[in-house]
Amino acid sequence: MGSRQITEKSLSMLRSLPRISLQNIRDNPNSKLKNKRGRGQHGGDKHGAGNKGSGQRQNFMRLGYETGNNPFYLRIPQEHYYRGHHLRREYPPLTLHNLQKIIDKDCVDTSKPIDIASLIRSGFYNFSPDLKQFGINLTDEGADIFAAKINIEVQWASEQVIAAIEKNGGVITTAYYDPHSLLLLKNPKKFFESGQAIPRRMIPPSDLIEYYTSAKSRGYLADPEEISKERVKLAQKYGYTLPNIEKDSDYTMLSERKDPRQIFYGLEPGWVVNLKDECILKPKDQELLSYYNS
Amino acid sequence: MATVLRSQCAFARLFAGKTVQILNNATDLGAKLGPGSQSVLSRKYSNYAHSPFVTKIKEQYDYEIVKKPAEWAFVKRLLPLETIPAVTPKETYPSGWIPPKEEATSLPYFIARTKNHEVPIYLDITYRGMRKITKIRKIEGDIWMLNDEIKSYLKQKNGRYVETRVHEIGRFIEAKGDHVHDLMQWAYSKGF
Amino acid sequence: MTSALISAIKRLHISVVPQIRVFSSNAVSVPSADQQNTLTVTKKDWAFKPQYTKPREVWIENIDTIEEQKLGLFELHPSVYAASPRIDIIHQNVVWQKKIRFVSWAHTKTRAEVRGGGRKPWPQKGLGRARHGSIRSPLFRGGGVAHGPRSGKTHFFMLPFHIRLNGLTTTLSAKLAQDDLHIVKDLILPTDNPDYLHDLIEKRNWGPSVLLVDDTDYAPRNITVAVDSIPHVNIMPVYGLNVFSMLKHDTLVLTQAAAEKIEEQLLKWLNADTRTQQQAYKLNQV
Amino acid sequence: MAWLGSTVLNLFFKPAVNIVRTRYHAEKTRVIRRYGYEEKIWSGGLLPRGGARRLPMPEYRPAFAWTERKALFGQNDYIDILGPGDLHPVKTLYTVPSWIRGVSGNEYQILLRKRKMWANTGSRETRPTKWKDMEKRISFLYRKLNRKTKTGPSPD
Repeated sequence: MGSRQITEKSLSMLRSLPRISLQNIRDNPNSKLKNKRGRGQHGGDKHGAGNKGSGQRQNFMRLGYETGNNPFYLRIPQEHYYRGHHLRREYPPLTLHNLQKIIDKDCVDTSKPIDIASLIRSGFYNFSPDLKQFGINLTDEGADIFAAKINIEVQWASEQVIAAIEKNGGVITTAYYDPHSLLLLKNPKKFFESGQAIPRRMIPPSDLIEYYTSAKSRGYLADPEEISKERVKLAQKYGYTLPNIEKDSDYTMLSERKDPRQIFYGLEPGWVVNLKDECILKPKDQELLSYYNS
Repeated sequence: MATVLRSQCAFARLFAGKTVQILNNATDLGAKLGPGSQSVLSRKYSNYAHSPFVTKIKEQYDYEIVKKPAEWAFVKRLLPLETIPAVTPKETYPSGWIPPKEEATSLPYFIARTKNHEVPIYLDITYRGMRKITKIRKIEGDIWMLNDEIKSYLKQKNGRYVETRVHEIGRFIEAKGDHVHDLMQWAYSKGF
Repeated sequence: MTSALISAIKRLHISVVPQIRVFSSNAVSVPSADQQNTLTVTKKDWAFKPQYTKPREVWIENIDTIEEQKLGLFELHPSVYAASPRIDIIHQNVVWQKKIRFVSWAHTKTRAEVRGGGRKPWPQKGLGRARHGSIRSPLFRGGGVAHGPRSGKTHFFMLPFHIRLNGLTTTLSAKLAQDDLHIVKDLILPTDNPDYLHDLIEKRNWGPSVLLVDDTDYAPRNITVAVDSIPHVNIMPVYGLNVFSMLKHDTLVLTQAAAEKIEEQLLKWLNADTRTQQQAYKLNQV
Repeated sequence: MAWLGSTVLNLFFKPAVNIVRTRYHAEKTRVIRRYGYEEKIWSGGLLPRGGARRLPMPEYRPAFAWTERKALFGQNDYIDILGPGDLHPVKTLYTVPSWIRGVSGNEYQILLRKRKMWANTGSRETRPTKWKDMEKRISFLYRKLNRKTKTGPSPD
């Protein structure tokens, strides 16, 4: 054989072999598992089921049954690990290391504000609102290597994460989305194709109001003055010099925020997006306008 | 508010059959309720069954159609990517991910990146962690030469002979043991 | 069989000639005056460039004369047209294509469905005969069938997305490697006489059966009329192309536009996020 | 009464006549069993059907491999890859009835689907016996699968 190149070798072998047709193709030998038990003198001895008992007769007892003993699962008193489970919110994590990797691979555009829609679009983050998952928890793994200047909006962030992003001249906001809004953010195309008007974002539930109005967690409902104070405080606490974003060339990008009632950047509630004709239907009726602005 | 809309939706569903799922938070832009029916914003009914059907649909809500709007850039940003974007060269890669280098293509063998721009080296753990196999996939060119290189590299790295297995048709090499980190370093050093 | 295969392999003189590019410029088409007629050499600038394997170069042929004329050179992407030929994947694809539409309508009636048989044929005791409760029991002649075939038996399954994608690239590569894939400029024939097409296929040694693929839904009139009367020459749009038809027909003839369209589509899927396509098939999915 | 007794005696009394039936070996001929019956099993030698009686051989009529259905078999099976992307190949299986198109399952599952999709077609009214048989079969299979077999792939 002249060549050791795998593909080239097999393709040039094909050149002198008969034409591949429906008659001379076959699967790899032994690629199909034969689902038959052995027959005959020894091949069919016990068919791999062992000797006697429930293994051979396949009459296993129901799970947990201990032939009349008080079963283990009933012997121990209940411990309510899952009390209130149906009310708990889950925030699937995204590490700062992974975020940096997404940015390094150009799967997300850092010249635009990053929100959950753009992270899902990158293909490296996924979540399901129907499983009570309420968005991104940005975690501090890789905080020391993180070096991107971004304007990011997540649903949950710790103090270290906020520090890591602000140290690089970036901006972070924590924002609440109700499950329905998250569903739209997860698959905007599907929603636009349904031809419905973009709804309003709901306000956070009572137990989350505190988190999203506090400047410490950079909540989207917090006072901007308080936030800028907290930024300085955090820089002092972690010992880094806070870059002045007002003088940054990307100031417009960094200062871009969504309205508390807004779901998508740049698109207002009440609008209908027509993907086919590339046009937007905007309501003018006073009743609707007052409804969507409330 | 929600109840009125719900009855409206029920009405629509009655006549339109199985339509697209009408989300409870969205209003229908098209139809406005007539003066006979209640306003969108007030009136709550105690019961779904007691809420009246929408009867007189007289007019449409006033809306404008904006063709080629300036906001279309925001819509485009939301539409899914057709293909995974190609990487553009940067000065630094803080995450530790390294892009493939051009000089790797001049070697007699080649390991292609996956479509997510990762080096296709994987760890296969079976038998409850008793058997660890490192797998290098997507090999092109001379797989046997690559196998020899890997063997000598792993021998030098581990100080002992490392068994490997070449699958020529499947175009992958398996090495016995967990050598993912070593092989990643080797692949990056070669420029794959 | 095995010895024949071994001897066939021994007879091979496999060597890889490094493909020297005559034109290294990035221009789309470069006319060359080397031969009498002008040749267009198309160098392509793909979005996903071939990394290691060199692009395949094929002749663009004409079909408006019976004599073959080479109109130019054309580059094909190696991930689509020079993929590793996996016979097993081709086989899996063909089996899938056969099974996806197969429904066995073989049907037998059970004892409940055969007409009659409600009465006890004879008393339980006292006759010295075997006891029976129905003359339609499976033991009776004319009775129902136990464990017979029941109609509406499907063999449907969905082959994983990437095996189907690989099936297309593998088959196209195998066809190209065996010289059974030809690229023509267009499908414009001078006449609608089927004899012309017969002669052309005979002259060019394109096997008796030919599959023509164009990128449009409507092919030129002459070729459709000519193809209509030859059963083993068929024409298909790009989206109708499939592994079974490629193997059933000896030769695959693509128009230049069709080859580009196939390449573009397959490259797109090879480099796209296909998680939704890879999900398990659900009944009544859109 | 003597005459009466003698006449009765004469009437019933038959003297025993000893008929000797002699059969000599030379006179023996072969007994033809089942006279007039034509033997259907060949006993004429090793080669079966070597004689005049031949079974009818069907005329060799090869199937034409290039009918339109066969020539274009499999068209559009890759339409989700090569097409515009919003069409699934199952949607193009026009030759298969819609209620069984793209369905895989055992007889019970397929019958359930058939009943669901045929319920609104008027089949119940026009073919009541068939409908009843289907319902009977479904209830039989329900009992068989749930009460008489272990969980797992059903035998048929």
